[in-house]
Order: sequence, then C-alpha cells, then structure tokens
Amino acid sequence: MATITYREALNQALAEEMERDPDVFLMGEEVALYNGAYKVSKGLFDRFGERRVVDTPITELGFTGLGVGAAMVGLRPVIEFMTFNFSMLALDQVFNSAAKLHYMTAGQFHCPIVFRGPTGAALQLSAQHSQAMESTYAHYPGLKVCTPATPADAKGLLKASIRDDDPVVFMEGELLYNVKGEVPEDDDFVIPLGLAEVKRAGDDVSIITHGKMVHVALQAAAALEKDDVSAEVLDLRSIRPLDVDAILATVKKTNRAVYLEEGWPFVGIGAQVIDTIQQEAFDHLDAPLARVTQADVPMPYAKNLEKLAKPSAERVVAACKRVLL
Amino acid sequence: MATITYREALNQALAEEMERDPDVFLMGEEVALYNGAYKVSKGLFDRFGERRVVDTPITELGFTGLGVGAAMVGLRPVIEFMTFNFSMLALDQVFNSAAKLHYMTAGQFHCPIVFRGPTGAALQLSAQHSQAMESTYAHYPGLKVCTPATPADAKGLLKASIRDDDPVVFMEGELLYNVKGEVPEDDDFVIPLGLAEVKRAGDDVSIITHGKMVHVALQAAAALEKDDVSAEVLDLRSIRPLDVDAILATVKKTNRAVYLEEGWPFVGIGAQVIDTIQQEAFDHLDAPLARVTQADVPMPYAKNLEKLAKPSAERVVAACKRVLL
Amino acid sequence: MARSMASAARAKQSDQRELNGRKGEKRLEGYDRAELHDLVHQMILGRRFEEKAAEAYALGKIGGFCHLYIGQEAVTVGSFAALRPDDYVITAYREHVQALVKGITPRAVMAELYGKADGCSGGKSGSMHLYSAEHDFLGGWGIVGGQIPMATGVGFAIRYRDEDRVCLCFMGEAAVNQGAFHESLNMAALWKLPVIFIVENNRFGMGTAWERASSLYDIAQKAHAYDMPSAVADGMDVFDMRDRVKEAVDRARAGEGPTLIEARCYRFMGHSMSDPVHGVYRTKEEVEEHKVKDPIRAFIDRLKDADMLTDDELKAIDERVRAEVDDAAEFAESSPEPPPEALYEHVYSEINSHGRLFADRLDRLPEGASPPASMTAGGDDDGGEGS
Amino acid sequence: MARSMASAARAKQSDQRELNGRKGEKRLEGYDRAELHDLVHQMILGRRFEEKAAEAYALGKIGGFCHLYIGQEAVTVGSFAALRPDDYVITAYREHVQALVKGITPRAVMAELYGKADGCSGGKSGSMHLYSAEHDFLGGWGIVGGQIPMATGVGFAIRYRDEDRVCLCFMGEAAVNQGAFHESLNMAALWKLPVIFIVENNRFGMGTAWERASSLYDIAQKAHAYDMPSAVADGMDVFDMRDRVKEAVDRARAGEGPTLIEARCYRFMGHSMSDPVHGVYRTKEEVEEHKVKDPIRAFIDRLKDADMLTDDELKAIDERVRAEVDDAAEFAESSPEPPPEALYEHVYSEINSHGRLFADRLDRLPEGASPPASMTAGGDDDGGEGS
Ligand SMILES: Cc1ncc(C[n+]2csc(CCOP(=O)(O)OP(=O)(O)O)c2C)c(N)n1
Ligand SMILES: Cc1ncc(C[n+]2csc(CCOP(=O)(O)OP(=O)(O)O)c2C)c(N)n1
Ligand SMILES: [Mg+2]
Ligand SMILES: [Mg+2]
Repeated sequence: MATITYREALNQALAEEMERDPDVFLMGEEVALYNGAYKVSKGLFDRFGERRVVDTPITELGFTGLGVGAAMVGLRPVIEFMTFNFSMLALDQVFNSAAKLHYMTAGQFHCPIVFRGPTGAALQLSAQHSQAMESTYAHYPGLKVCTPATPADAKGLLKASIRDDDPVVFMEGELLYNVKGEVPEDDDFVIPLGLAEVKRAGDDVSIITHGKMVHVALQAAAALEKDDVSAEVLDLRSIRPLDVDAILATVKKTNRAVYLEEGWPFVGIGAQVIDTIQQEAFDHLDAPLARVTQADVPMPYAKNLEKLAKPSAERVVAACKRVLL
Repeated sequence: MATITYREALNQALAEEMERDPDVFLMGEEVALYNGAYKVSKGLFDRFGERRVVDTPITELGFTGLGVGAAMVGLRPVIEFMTFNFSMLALDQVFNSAAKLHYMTAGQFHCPIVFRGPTGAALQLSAQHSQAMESTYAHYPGLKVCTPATPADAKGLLKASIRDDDPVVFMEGELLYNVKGEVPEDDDFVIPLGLAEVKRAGDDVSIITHGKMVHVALQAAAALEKDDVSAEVLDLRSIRPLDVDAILATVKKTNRAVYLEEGWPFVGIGAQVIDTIQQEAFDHLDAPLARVTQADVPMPYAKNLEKLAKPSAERVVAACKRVLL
Repeated sequence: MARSMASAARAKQSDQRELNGRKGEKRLEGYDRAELHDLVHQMILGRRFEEKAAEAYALGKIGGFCHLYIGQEAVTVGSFAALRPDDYVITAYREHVQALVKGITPRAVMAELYGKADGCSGGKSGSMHLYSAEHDFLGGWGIVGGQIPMATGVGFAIRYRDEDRVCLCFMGEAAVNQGAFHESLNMAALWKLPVIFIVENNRFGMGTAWERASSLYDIAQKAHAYDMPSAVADGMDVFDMRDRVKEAVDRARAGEGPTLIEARCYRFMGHSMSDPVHGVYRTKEEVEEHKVKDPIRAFIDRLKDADMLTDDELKAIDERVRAEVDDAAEFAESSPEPPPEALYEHVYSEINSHGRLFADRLDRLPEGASPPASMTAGGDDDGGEGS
Repeated sequence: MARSMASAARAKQSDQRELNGRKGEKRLEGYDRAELHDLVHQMILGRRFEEKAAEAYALGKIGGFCHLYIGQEAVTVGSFAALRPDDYVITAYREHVQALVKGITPRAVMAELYGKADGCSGGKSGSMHLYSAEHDFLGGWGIVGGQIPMATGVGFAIRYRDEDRVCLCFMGEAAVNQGAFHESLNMAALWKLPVIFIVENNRFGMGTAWERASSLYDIAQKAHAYDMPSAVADGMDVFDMRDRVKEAVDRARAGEGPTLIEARCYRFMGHSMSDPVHGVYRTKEEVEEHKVKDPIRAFIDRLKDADMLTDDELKAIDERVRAEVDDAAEFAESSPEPPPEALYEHVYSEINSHGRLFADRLDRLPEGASPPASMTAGGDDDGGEGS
C-alpha cells in the first residue's frame, strides 16, 4: 500500500492499462503536451508519445464520435472531457452512438470506451461549469456509470472501466484530485463495477451516496456520532450497475435512510435509489426516505450563495435527524 | 367546442399566438415550405410568410442557439425539433444557455422560448428514433416541461407555453397527432402550466402518468373496471411545474399508485414522483408504489420486440393488481 | 422564392461547368468484361432489391422508415469499385445498396428490413441500420451527420495500427451543414487520416433544396476550410465516381490524408416511403428530366456501345437478379421473429457479475428464458422484498 | 513536433504577408483629439483594471476562473470604435475589457468579480459572465463556441425587426473548430444576418497552439466555405481593427450580411490565473518578443508622433484611470454579498401559480424570507405530509 492522491491513482491506472494493452489510448483537450488541465495525465505524453496520448481541438462532439468509431473497430479509447459540463456538446454521440452500438448491431460490434473527467462543482466556477451529470447519463441503457470517491476506488474502478467491453462514463471530481488515500500497488488491482462499499458502519441511519459526496457523508456521520447517532455510510461507487443488494442490506439494518448527492433533485440518482428501496424494502421502512441535494437552481458564483446551494454535512445531519424523529 | 385532432389543435395554437403577438415566430427543419414533417405547421408559411416561418438547415445546435439569442433580445421563438431525438445535438444550448440565461444575468434578460416536437416512440423507428426525453430535460432547473395528451391540452398548454417568459420544453407525440377530441374555440383558451387533471376518477388505485401514456392508462382503467377495480387516472400535463397537490390528493384517496411512463426506468419521471409521494404521503401508502416503463433497453425494430419493450395497458393492469394485492 | 430560383440556376451552371471536362476520357480502359458485368449486376441488384422492398413496405411487411436509393446507384457502385474488400464503409440511413455492394447478402438485408432474426442486424434495427462485421460494413446510422465523427475514428484506428486500409464515409448533402462535419474534417485533415468523405448531393434534404440550406453551393469548396483536397464527381456515372474515389483512396493509402468528394446525383423517389415523389418541393418535370439520365440505363448503354455487353448477357444478369431478389424476399418472409430473449441481449456485452445493469422489472422475459446474469444479481425482481 | 514548427513558421509568414500592406495608411484622419484620448483612456482602463483584478485574485477576493485580456486590448477598443451605442456585443469569458468599453462601469464589473450584490450580474455569475441589458452587452459565456449561435439569433432578431443595428460576436481562435461556428456562419450567410464574427487569434487555446488544433492556419479563409466576406486585422493595432470592423459594420447595416474577421493578437498572460505565463507551451522569449509590440505602447507612441497626445495629457488619463480602478475596488469591497433569497430568484421569470417549479426542500431560504410563489404552491415542503 502506498499513500497517493486521487489524481496519482488515476494516473497510475491509465499508465498501467496503457502498458498492459496497446489498444488503449488517451484523447482529449490538453491531455498531452500540457499534461492535462488537472494534470491527471501527467507524464503520459512523454512516456507513450503522441500516437497514444492525443491533444484534440476543442470539438467535444467530434472527438467523442471519433472515440466511438475507433472503439467500434477495436481500439479502447479513453476520452477525457476537461469537465463533464462540456460533454453536453457530445451527448448525441454518447447516447445515440456509443450507448446503442452493441445493441443495434446485434452484438457484432462492441464499444469499449471510457469517457472520463470531473463532474459537479468545484469552487465558484458559476452555473455553466458546476454541473453534476450522473443522472443525465445514468438514464440511458447501454451506458455504465462509475463515480469513485477515494484514490483506491479511482484506481481500481478506472482499470475495470478500461477493461470493460462497454462504454463507461467515469466521473471524477476536481475537488477530489488532491484527496489522499492508501492504494494497493498491485498492477492487477481492479475493483469490479457494481460493488458498493460501506465506508463507515453504523446502526441508526444509512447515508447512501456516491462520488465526492462520500466525504461529506463521512463528515456528517462523524458529527452525528457526537450526538450518539450511529450512521452508516454506503458508497455506491457505480451507479450502473447498481448494487441493489448493498442498498437493501443497509436499509434493512437501519430502517432509515438519506440519499445524498451533489446534483439537482429532480430525477436525481436519489429518486431512483429511493424508488428501488420503497419497492423492494417497503416493510422495512420506519420513516420516509430523505434526500439531500444541490439547491434546485443553476449554481451561483457568489461565495455565500454557492455555499448555500451545495449539499453540506450540516444539511445531511439535519436530514438524518429528520428521518430519525 | 369543435372536435379536432391534436395536430390541428397545435396548429391553431401556433396560428393564434402568431396572430396575437408579432414577436412569435416558428423555426425548424421543414416547418415552412413542407408544412412540417408531421404537418403541424400546415398553412402557416402561406399565412405568415418566410419571415416568421423559417426552414433551417439541419443544424440542431445552431438553430437552437439562434433561438436562444433571439429570445434574449426579446423575440419569442418556437423552435421545432423534427423529433426530440435530434435535440440531443442541441442540449448544450438548452441546458447551458436557455435554462441559465435568466439566472446568470440576474434577471436582466429573459428567455421566452418554446422547444417543441414529438418525443418517444412511434412505430418501428428503431433505437435512435424512439427515445422519450422528459427525464433528460426535467432534471435541469430553469426549464419548464410540458406533455399534453389530448387536443384540448395541446392547444391550451401550447398557448400558455408561448406566452410564458421562460424556456418551455413542449413534448408532443407522433402517435398523438391524429388523436381527436373536443377543443374550446375561444382564442384565449389557455391552460396554465402546473395543473394536473384527473382524466378518469376512481377509488381503488391511482394511475399517474403524462403525455401519450394517458391513453394507455385510460385503456388500463377500462380493463380494470371489468374486474371491478376502480382506477383513477391522473394526467400531470406538465412535469415542471409539478402539481404535487393533485398527486398527493389522488394518493390519499386510493392509497395505492402506479406511475406509468413511456421512457426508461432509471431516473425516470416516475422515480421523482414516487420519491415525492413517499416523502409527503408516507403514512397514506398501503403498498409500494409501482412503475411501468419502457424496457430498460434501446428500442428494437422488430415488431414483436418493440411491442414487448413498450409499456402497455396489460402491463399497467398487472401493476395495478400487484399494488392491490 | 426568387432567391431560391436564382441559386438553383447558379447550381445548374456549376454542375455543368465542373463535370463537362471529363466526358471524353476513355473510362472503360483497364476493366475486363467480367468486371464490368459485375458492376452491371450490382447496379441492377440495387435497383430491383429496392423495388421489391417498396412492394413489401406497401404490404406492411416492412415497417418504420425506409429510404430508397433509386437513382443514386452509380455513386456506390463506382466508389466501391475503387476499394479493397478490407476497406471500411460507414454511412447514413439510405444504405440498402451500399450494404449489398459491400457484400452483405440480399437475404440478410431483406430479412433485416422485415425485422427478422436472420437479418444482418438480428432484426433489431431495420432499414436504417444495416451492419456486418464480416464485411467491415459499419452501418447504417440515423442521426444526420452522426456517422462522420465515427468515420474519423475509424480512420484514426487505421493509422494507429499502421494499416493501409481506408474508410469511406457517405453522407447526404444536408449533413454538410452539421457541426459534426466541420469538427470531423478538421481532425481528419489535421492528422491526415485515411478517410474519404463522400457527399451524395442528391439536391434535397427531405423537402429542402440544398441552396435553401447552404450559403455556398459548391460542397467541394468547403474542403478549402480544412486545407483538404476535394473533387466533384458525376454521381450518375459509375466510371467518374470510381476514378475520383480511386485518386482519393490512393492518396489515403499513401498516408496523404483525407479527401472530400461531392457526388452530384439525384433522388428519383420521395425522401422516404411517406414522401410523394414530387409536388411540394419539386415538380414532376424536374424529376422526369433527371430520370432521363438514369445511371443504370446510361451505364448499360455505354457498355453496349463499347461492345462490352450484349442483350443476352444483360438479360442473363437481370434474370439472375430477379431470382436473387425473389429468394431474398422468400427468405425474409420465412425467417423467424427474433426471440423475446433478444430484447435484453446485447444491451451490454459485459454483464458484470455484481449489481444490476437493468432498472426495469424484467418481467418481459418469457418464462424459462435465462436473463443476462446482471438481471438477477442484486435482489430478485418481482417487486416484493429484496433477497 | 517537427510538423508544428513548420506550421508555426508558415503562420508567421502569413501574418506578415496579410498585414504589411496597410501600415502606410493614414489612420488618424477623421479622429479628433478628444476621441483619440477617449480611446487611450479605454486602453489604459482595460489594462489597469485587470492588473487590479489580478491583485485581488491573489488576495482571494475574486474566486473561480479569471481570464485576463492583457495584450489584446486593441482588438476591443478598435472594434467598438466602429459601433453605435445601440449595437449588440456578445462574447466569451475573457471579457472584462469588452464589458468596460461597452460602458458597464468599473464598479459594476469589479463588484461582479468579487461576487457582490452590486455586480453587473448581481454577483451571481462572476468574471466569465458579465451582462448589461442597459448597454446591450449580452455577455459573457463559458462554453467555448456557445455564444456563436446566440449571436446569430441576435442578428436574426435585428433583421426580423428591420433595424439597422449590428451584433459583434467575439470568440477565441480555438472556438473556430467547434461545430457551433460552422452551423452559425452558414445560417448567418444564408440569411444575410448583420453579425460580425471576430476571432481573436491570440495563438493559443489554453496550452494548444492554433496550428496544433487546425489543419488550416488562415482563419479568414474559412469564410470561403460560407461564401462570406472576411478580413485579417492586426489585433495589436487599434486603427486597423477599427477600419476592418467598420467595413464589416457598414456592409451589415446595408443589409449585405455577415463578415468574418480574424484579429491577430497575442495573450501576454497565462490562459487563466492558474496557468503560468510561459513554460510548457511557449517560451519566455516568445512572450517577450510579443510584449515589445504592446498595443497600448504602440498606440500611445503613434499618437505622440502625430502630436495628438502630450505627456501631460497621458499622465492625466493615467491618473484618472488609477482613481477609477481604485474606486472600483473599494466599491466592490464594500458592496454587500447577495442576499440568501437571491439563491432562488431568477431561476424562472414567471413563477407559475400552480404546481412546484422547484424540487428541493427550499430550507435554504432564511427565516422570514418570502420564497417565489411557486415554491409554496402545491403542498408544504417540510417533508411531512402535504397540504
Ligand atoms: C440530426 C437529425 N436531424 C434531423 C433528422 C431527420 N432527417 C432524416 S433524413 C433528413 C434529411 C437528410 O438529407 P440528406 O443529408 O441530404 O440525405 P438524403 O436523405 O438526401 O440522402 C432529415 C432532416 C435526422 N435524422 N437527424
Ligand atoms: C466546450 C468547452 N470545452 C472546453 C472548455 C475549457 N476551455 C476554456 S477556455 C479554453 C480555450 C479556449 O481558447 P480560445 O477559444 O482560443 O480563447 P482564449 O482563451 O485564447 O481567449 C478551453 C479549452 C470550455 N470552456 N468549453
Ligand atoms: Mg440529400
Ligand atoms: Mg486563443
């Protein structure tokens, strides 16, 4: 085990998978010469050269479709969106080409591609640059969606995603890149998609969440402990496939749950998880399931408003107390 | 009252609003000379001329953004997507420009624009042409989303949408265009957004739905009647604003509900409505809330598979019986 | 309207000017009789196949959208004559003839149109979405312009692997206005990818004449914006198509990058089965004027004039085609529907062993059918309590 | 890399060739002294304002992304000199100076950068998103290329209303590769909309030199793909910018449609505050070489040479600017934060009286604050049972 950052973990995953499989290449804006806008690809251009680490023009639709075409004939592209906000320009190629290609060709072709980059808000980047897009992607069958919260998960899940034969939308977080954690040094450290993880065990209430919000949930759980409330934190890690077993297990244990997510409430991931819980563990619920989300507004710039808009540990604590009433 | 088709109702709404307000114009592919791919704009080019009924090149991103720019300086564009499937190319302009413009400018500018066209599947149009996009749009604050099921609703809601100062995503259905119904002849027949309507009253179970599926729900309710089950059908009519009052009222009456929608299950509209119900009417529920959706797959072409994939009255009947167990 | 007429006139002039120069060339040189007969066969097969499809559509055996290629056959037959079998082709939804000429059997194409299990896309996709991995035929896409970035990716993969294959990317002229075209041509030129972009300018995108959709008539000229070679080809002439494409293919194989080719042609039928041949956006006279230049008749006449085809030979080809097409229709008719299990098959190729990939109830599966592994992992699915 | 060097050399040549011809023209003719001093004021205000912003950023008073315009001032000052006050401007995120020159007060711009209630976007949007309805300044957009279709819509609205206004649309050279550029220029040319597309070619899109992103160096040439007039302007020269833009504006007002102008300039600072001025993608020498041609110094020297500006006059302008900028910073500092109610304000302009527009719990509103009507309609929101 080594203690490294989330950024380094992603970098290792990329380097190892490129080493392992000559068909893997990385493409996106500023990924090569500049080493990545957030330095995730640091050193890869020097190591693998311009054939396999490719700077693109600013043409999200174009290079996304390029990736899909390359995947269709057998390469394994990793396409970096500088941030997922910009992927809105490319959704047609993701939804209409990547997600449907295997199905439409009745299995004759595969689409082994990873779309990755940071999702959600960083600090004061304002409305167009602060959007969490998990829900937008997870709606479409044919895609897998992955949201690692820790360096180990980042590495293990990225390796799994690159080895996956289907399109995987791999969502990181700008505010996660400097997070440190222990990561196994094994070259074949792979975490399969579809396995949630209990990041903190507890008995009274479940905080179910994914991605960056795992850290907020852990803060909230720590705060709740002071009030003698034992909160369990379940990190979904991937949203498609969804680890329904783990969700039901924690709910059946605590009988009360809060879904925490970074994105907007309307048809957020929480809505889907709550629907699943009420369908499959109805009799185990002692109280309505609660949600904590971003305020249902475009993200404002002003520091005070942005703070107010984002989900916070305090809001999670309040929600847990509400469901414990 | 006159009995007209859904198509004619939309056509009347467009004509009347264009007559009423010289700032309203219609733009899209084939809307002018060809009278619309589905003939919704029939006669409007002849009547209003090429200044106000404008054929575009096939450039969804471009003409969507053009509409947003025109709206920003005070026009009231109605932008037709030949089908909403093609709007995937334009989502950036809808999400990043239209939805956020009023907020980002702190209210200095408005974006009075309507995006309209058919959503969802017709018959055997295959995966890329058969997508219901309500959930994709409704997630984004700043947008309103409207889904009329009948000619009267189509007319009244389109007029309200055109008069609205905010961007409205107005979703029709290819299979609805020939549906007939009574429509008031009053030029000021406007149905405000945010008002659901009980399309059939009942006592035992609520079928909550929107858009094209209202007709499937009514079929199911008729079938259930034969088995002495009295089903209430609630048509949301608009998804944003969401008529939570009406949803809670029907659930409190029947204590059992099924959400029926045309789209995919994962973070579908049903997930959000169910979340709302369980949060606000938890103690009124006698059984888990059920959902009927499209199969969670890209829409297949083969007649038998397409039929299997779509929601149907039989599936709704089965779901109602399940929640009534 | 005045403006449209003026530009239509301009358009015509330019059509003539560009193409006149090449009429005198000796195009038949280098072909042997068998090769030429093969091309005749391809042309007639394309035509008759689609006539049969139109009949089947009228009878309700084919559903959804169905876009006929009648009148444009020379574009494909000529272009493909410049290819090797291992070259890639990717295209839009008006692609029956391209699928056939690339080698997919009439049976597999017709069965796909019928939505049957033996279709080249398993019956899952229909007329607009024909595929064959075996023939490097990459489809068959329905979003106008969507195939262009993908073609660029195929070119990228060829260069990545240091192969000397090429990728032919077909599109209608209306796709040229899409942003995807611009983004793709820039990348293809920047990285010198072996892609040949062939624009089938059949004058209309649905009901919109090209000059009502583009501020510039000459599509080939758009290549200047990317510093890319381009050519205008006579899309009614097999030989001209073949020659222009061959030049581009040679350049691409030599590592010299992409080419944009504008193939001037004309759609004889309506946009799709529901669109009348003429009426709203073009006159009967205009259509008739073009039909006189039918590319199949012109090609046959040329071969006959050059003594490369006799009436008897033609008759034999035609009979063979009719038999093939009848056989295809019978085959499609008797091919089974896809099984219900196919509904959930091929959504994912890797069914992860953990979690659920599908969010629905899966009660559409017939009793006894085995669902993909992912469906059952993670709790049962009958709406009751989880496992 | 070899290729990049070659194209850089090509680029330079072409820079020279295009721009040389115009150096001898008598650019100062027709300006009076006051007008010229006004331009000097605009240039210096732009520069000093941004220097102040950079300081404030370093102190943490400004957050998020902040993109400085230092080195490119002549592009804006020259272009806007060709406009009427009622003309529209729309642009990207590197727009402080454009906002100022269009007439938004330094106070309102600085307060916006500070995220304060008196900011020109109410503190809601920050550096990248400055707006003023009063000044027809339409922002301020962060998606590369996103403003180009909107500009086309503004042009459409002008023509729709039969006005003789124009819309100036600024973009960085990297935006030219976006599909939005292609789609917009085609429509603008097709419909002869009064839009002037000004590409600020500052040589880099973040760390990517233009020749590494485009297969064609000459941006003005891209206009040929749309049959649109175009020009190359010296973006370091106020007069050249003004003249090229004036020609385009005149054409646009006369109903002759859009123009594409490539303004060759150079970014003196890093892409944004976190990007070093040089190192990875350009050398210190390269930056210094361009700084020698500082557009402000060049402009001042020119006026002095022509006896249109004295040292004292310059000093007075500079002092005035310093006072304005200090005042702006003080104003921004003391302006209040936006009130918490602002969070839910302006998401919608019409708060429908039925149903809920917001799906969250709204418990972020301070006690006693009145929420938009839509929030309370349709059931209470404390998570208990509905009304
Ligand atoms: C993005 C998108 N917009 C609109 C459509 C609807 N549509 C299908 S074909 C077509 C016309 C395309 O014309 P062209 O590219 O010239 O090809 P042709 O049909 O003439 O072969 C349109 C508008 C679509 N399929 N995709
Ligand atoms: C669609 C999109 N992709 C990527 C980005 C990230 N980004 C911001 S600025 C920029 C470079 C743009 O360069 P250019 O257009 O030349 O403008 P300049 O910054 O030089 O003024 C990039 C890649 C973005 N904002 N939007
Ligand atoms: Mg066409
Ligand atoms: Mg630049």
